[in-house]
Amino acid sequence: MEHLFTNLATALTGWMITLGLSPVWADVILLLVKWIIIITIITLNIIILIWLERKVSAFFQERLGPNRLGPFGIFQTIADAIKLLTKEDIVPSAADKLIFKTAPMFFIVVAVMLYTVIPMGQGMEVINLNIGLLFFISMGSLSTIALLMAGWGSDNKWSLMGAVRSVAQMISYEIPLAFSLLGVVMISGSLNLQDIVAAQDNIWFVILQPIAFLTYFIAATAELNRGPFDMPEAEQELTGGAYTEYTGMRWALFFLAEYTNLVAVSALMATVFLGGWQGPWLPSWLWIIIKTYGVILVFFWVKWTFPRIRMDHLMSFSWKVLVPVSLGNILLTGAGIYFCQWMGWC
Amino acid sequence: MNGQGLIKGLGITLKHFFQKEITEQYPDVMPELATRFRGCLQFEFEKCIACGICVNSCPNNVLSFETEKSENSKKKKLLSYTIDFQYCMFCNLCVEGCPKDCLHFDHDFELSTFSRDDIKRVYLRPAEMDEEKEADAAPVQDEQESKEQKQIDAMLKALQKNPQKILAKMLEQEEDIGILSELMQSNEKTAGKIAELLVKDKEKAAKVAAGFVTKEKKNRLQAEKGGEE
Amino acid sequence: MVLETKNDQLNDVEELAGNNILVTTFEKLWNWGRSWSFWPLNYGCNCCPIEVMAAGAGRFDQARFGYEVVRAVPRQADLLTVAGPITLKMKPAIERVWAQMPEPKWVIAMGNCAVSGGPFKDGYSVLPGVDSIIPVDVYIPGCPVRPEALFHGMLELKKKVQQGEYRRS
Amino acid sequence: MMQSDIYNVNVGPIHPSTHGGLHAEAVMDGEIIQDVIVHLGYVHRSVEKIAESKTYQQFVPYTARLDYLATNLPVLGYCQAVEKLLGIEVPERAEYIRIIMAELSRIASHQIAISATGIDLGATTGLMYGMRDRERIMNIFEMTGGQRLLSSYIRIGGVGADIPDEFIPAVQSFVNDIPKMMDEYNGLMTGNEIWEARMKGVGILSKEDAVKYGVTGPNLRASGIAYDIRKAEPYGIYDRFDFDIPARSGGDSLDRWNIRIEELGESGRIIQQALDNLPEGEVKAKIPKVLKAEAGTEVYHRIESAKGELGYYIVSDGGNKPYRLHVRAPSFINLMVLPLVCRGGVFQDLITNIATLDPILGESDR
Repeated sequence: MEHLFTNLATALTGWMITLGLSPVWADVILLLVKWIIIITIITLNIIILIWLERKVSAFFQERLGPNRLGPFGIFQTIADAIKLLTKEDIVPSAADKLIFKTAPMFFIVVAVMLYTVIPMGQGMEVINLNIGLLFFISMGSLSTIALLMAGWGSDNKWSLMGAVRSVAQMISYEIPLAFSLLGVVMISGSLNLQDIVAAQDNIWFVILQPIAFLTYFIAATAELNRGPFDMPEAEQELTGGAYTEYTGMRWALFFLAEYTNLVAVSALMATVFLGGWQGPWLPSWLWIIIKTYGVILVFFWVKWTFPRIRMDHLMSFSWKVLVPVSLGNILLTGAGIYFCQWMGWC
Repeated sequence: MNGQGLIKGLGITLKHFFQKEITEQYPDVMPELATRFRGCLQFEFEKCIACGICVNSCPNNVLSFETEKSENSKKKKLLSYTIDFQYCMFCNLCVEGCPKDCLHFDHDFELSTFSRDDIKRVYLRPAEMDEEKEADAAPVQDEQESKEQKQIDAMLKALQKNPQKILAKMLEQEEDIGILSELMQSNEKTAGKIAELLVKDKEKAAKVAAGFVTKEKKNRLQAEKGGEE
Repeated sequence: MVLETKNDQLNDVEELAGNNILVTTFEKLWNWGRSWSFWPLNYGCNCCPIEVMAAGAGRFDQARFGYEVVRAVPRQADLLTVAGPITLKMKPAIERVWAQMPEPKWVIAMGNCAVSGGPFKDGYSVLPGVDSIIPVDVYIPGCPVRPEALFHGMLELKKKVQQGEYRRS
Repeated sequence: MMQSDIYNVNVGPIHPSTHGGLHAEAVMDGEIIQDVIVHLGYVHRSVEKIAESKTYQQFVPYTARLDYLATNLPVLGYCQAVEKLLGIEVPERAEYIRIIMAELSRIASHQIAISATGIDLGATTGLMYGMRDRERIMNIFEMTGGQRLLSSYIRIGGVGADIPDEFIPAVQSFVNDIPKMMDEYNGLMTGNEIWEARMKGVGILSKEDAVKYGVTGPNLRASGIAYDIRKAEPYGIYDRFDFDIPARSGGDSLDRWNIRIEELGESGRIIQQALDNLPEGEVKAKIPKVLKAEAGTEVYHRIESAKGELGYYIVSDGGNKPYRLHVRAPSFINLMVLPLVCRGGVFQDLITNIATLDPILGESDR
């Protein structure tokens, strides 16, 4: 079970070489296959996640949630997807049409790119980048541009307000997010995610870096635009924020991208702080799924408990609390490493 | 402060996560409605005396009826009764005002329609009622029928005045007789039916009477049960 | 993506149906998807919206049918739940919201106020029902409408959509 | 200096947080509110004019549709006004039942205010818990009046029918659970740091401004004036009950919110006392079928509704219909302070302020 997927990949490459393909071409085709698998995983994940969020939120509120379509309402998302596919596609006449139309595509592409570097098991990733963590952070911050495009292109006050809010929010929270990961990088001494996972062989980084874990969790919630930081959408205030003017599938792409981001960020959290794919008994790819879903459930729990924070508090919290705390954490980590080396422990 | 409130909130939602859901499954399980629940306004044509109190008490002109003056009697004859339900406020004023209890709210709330015209309810005069009334109004009708009608009327009066005596012939148990006689006095419609049958076919009358008794017993049992709950 | 937004186009699709099985199958699939996923936009100004809130809450739970994704924006809504009297001042707002909704879209007139002006039919500022400005698919009489009655109306609409009836004036 | 760009944002009339048909036009500079222009009349159903064409009894169901959250309170006010006009004595038992129903309505209204504030501020789960508890009141209304929301149970001269047997146990168990409910709302929302940050110091309404604008009800009490008509000018049999009037001094959103939660407990106390002392007897006075007041008589009767001072002014010309009926709606007057409390705040404060001022547009626009 453990090497199921890696063995499959090796067999596929071997088979292609026997067909007469050069190893370079075989690698390229394998990469394509990996991409297709990633997209399938994302789609499946989202169908399950949206259903799960509806179910979990219902349980928090003593309701039942979708339960009529299929067992436990599992096909509810499929019906929604079919409906969204067949909705009329409205582009407002005043909109900046090119920007309006490309924004959702840009958003989802950026979200899918995040999956390139996440190790989904032992030796299972699309590309084993030596700057994986840096790639992830930089790709994640690109989604800001997509939201700004959506807000600007819609030519709607709600959209623009939502977009401006989200830009301010995401840029502010990008910094503590990156800083909180720096502590881990300092300990493991690598930006490669596989190396970071390997470094957690003995002890998870959540124990060595509890402050970084907490700041990462808060900053990630803000990065994902999830409650209590769901400023860009903020249904009760901005009616739909940056997505106000979008209909049907274009709107669904934003929605999909948000959930894609959610999975990616949770997977990174599991990788960096919770030991990644490492775990006893079960195969490595199952461990990362379990950990990721555990983190996602906590995200749900937080969202369905807390009220929405106010914009100016949100900003001041980032700059006055999270940034100093994460900087302090880096200092503390550095001091700790120096102390260890001085004592000769590592 | 300092995050304690946040953790308390998380604790409350987590507690509810594992509690039993309170949801009622409506289309599969019908809701338990209170006895006084006002669903849909129903009208009983036979009881109406066309006094117009309901129409006057209604705040929003929901009710209206058409009458015709009979030639030989002063009594107004009700032709049709309309409940334009789309204006109803469910205030119960018409039901409280009605002296003959022709109006009542039932427990049906599934009233959705595809067309606005379907909401309006028009009660037309039932055909049987006309036949009876005509026999009443015009005595020049078939002699035998009118004779029978007279007998029925007499029987009805007797039934309402002193039911025990007549019913004793039909039923054996004393308890049943008591129940039926109460029924006769309270419900004109059943009394009329029994009287008619007594004149025409006595055996059938006994059977029908027994049926009424069992039904009434069941009703009472249910009412008792409902009261206990 | 084929979209039948107008009546004449719908007729074309029906004509095609005789020759092409694929189209009808897709039609069925789409109707199935649409009927299980009405995302409502609630307009309300009176008593019925409170019952709409109650319908969404734990005891009745609209989410069981998958209709709980209440949209605040007409652009993403499929179903306009009109629950309240339409006053002369509100009329343009309703018309605009209706125009902003993407096809296919439906309207439920919830409660007597929306059906006919209801209790306020004598008022000088109240329209005689929402169907005087926009086409209504399902009328739910009641004052106010019970949450269960709202569900009944929505399930009636579901039947209608599954049968493929889609009329627009 | 940066040049300021002023733009207007229309919140409403169809917007999830405007409690019906409120249209608040916010004049904004960036995220800061410069001014709010309140547009009213979207729910104007000409109720006062309709009243002139209905008899005194026929108008009773309409009053319930003014403040539909606290159904029995506007009905109670109207019935008491007509009783005052015509000199009708209400039986003792009916008075007690009326008190129970009125206080239950107050709780229901505050629970909606709590739930709606919850969802307006993004705490959806708060909405669900508030609505869940409110369903029990709806059940009680259904068993007495036959309708969940607008039961039109209180009538001129008493109440529609005597209470059913299951009424007292249901009310008793609800009253016993009120402290538990308050704890839950406080735990989920009031104590929450995000909640506090969004409400504390937001939308401050000073004592002087509150009096100047004629604000009443919980909003006035949050500003530091413990004024309640139930104490100041007791109507019905309110002078027989022992209860406190919660008051705060800050006048901000958090105080307005806290006042509503505290009032749940006080209403619970009143209901408990009414249940304990409920006498036997008739529930409706014997009144003529056609009610007529003497020509030229007029009456003003006010009660403490869930939103504030609800007054009915009725003029009679001798017929069976009022010549003129005016409703002094608390929501209308409370809403007038919205621009005052919003100025200088950020956009999200507008939503908080609308939620905590708790206006009912049906009553405000009439």
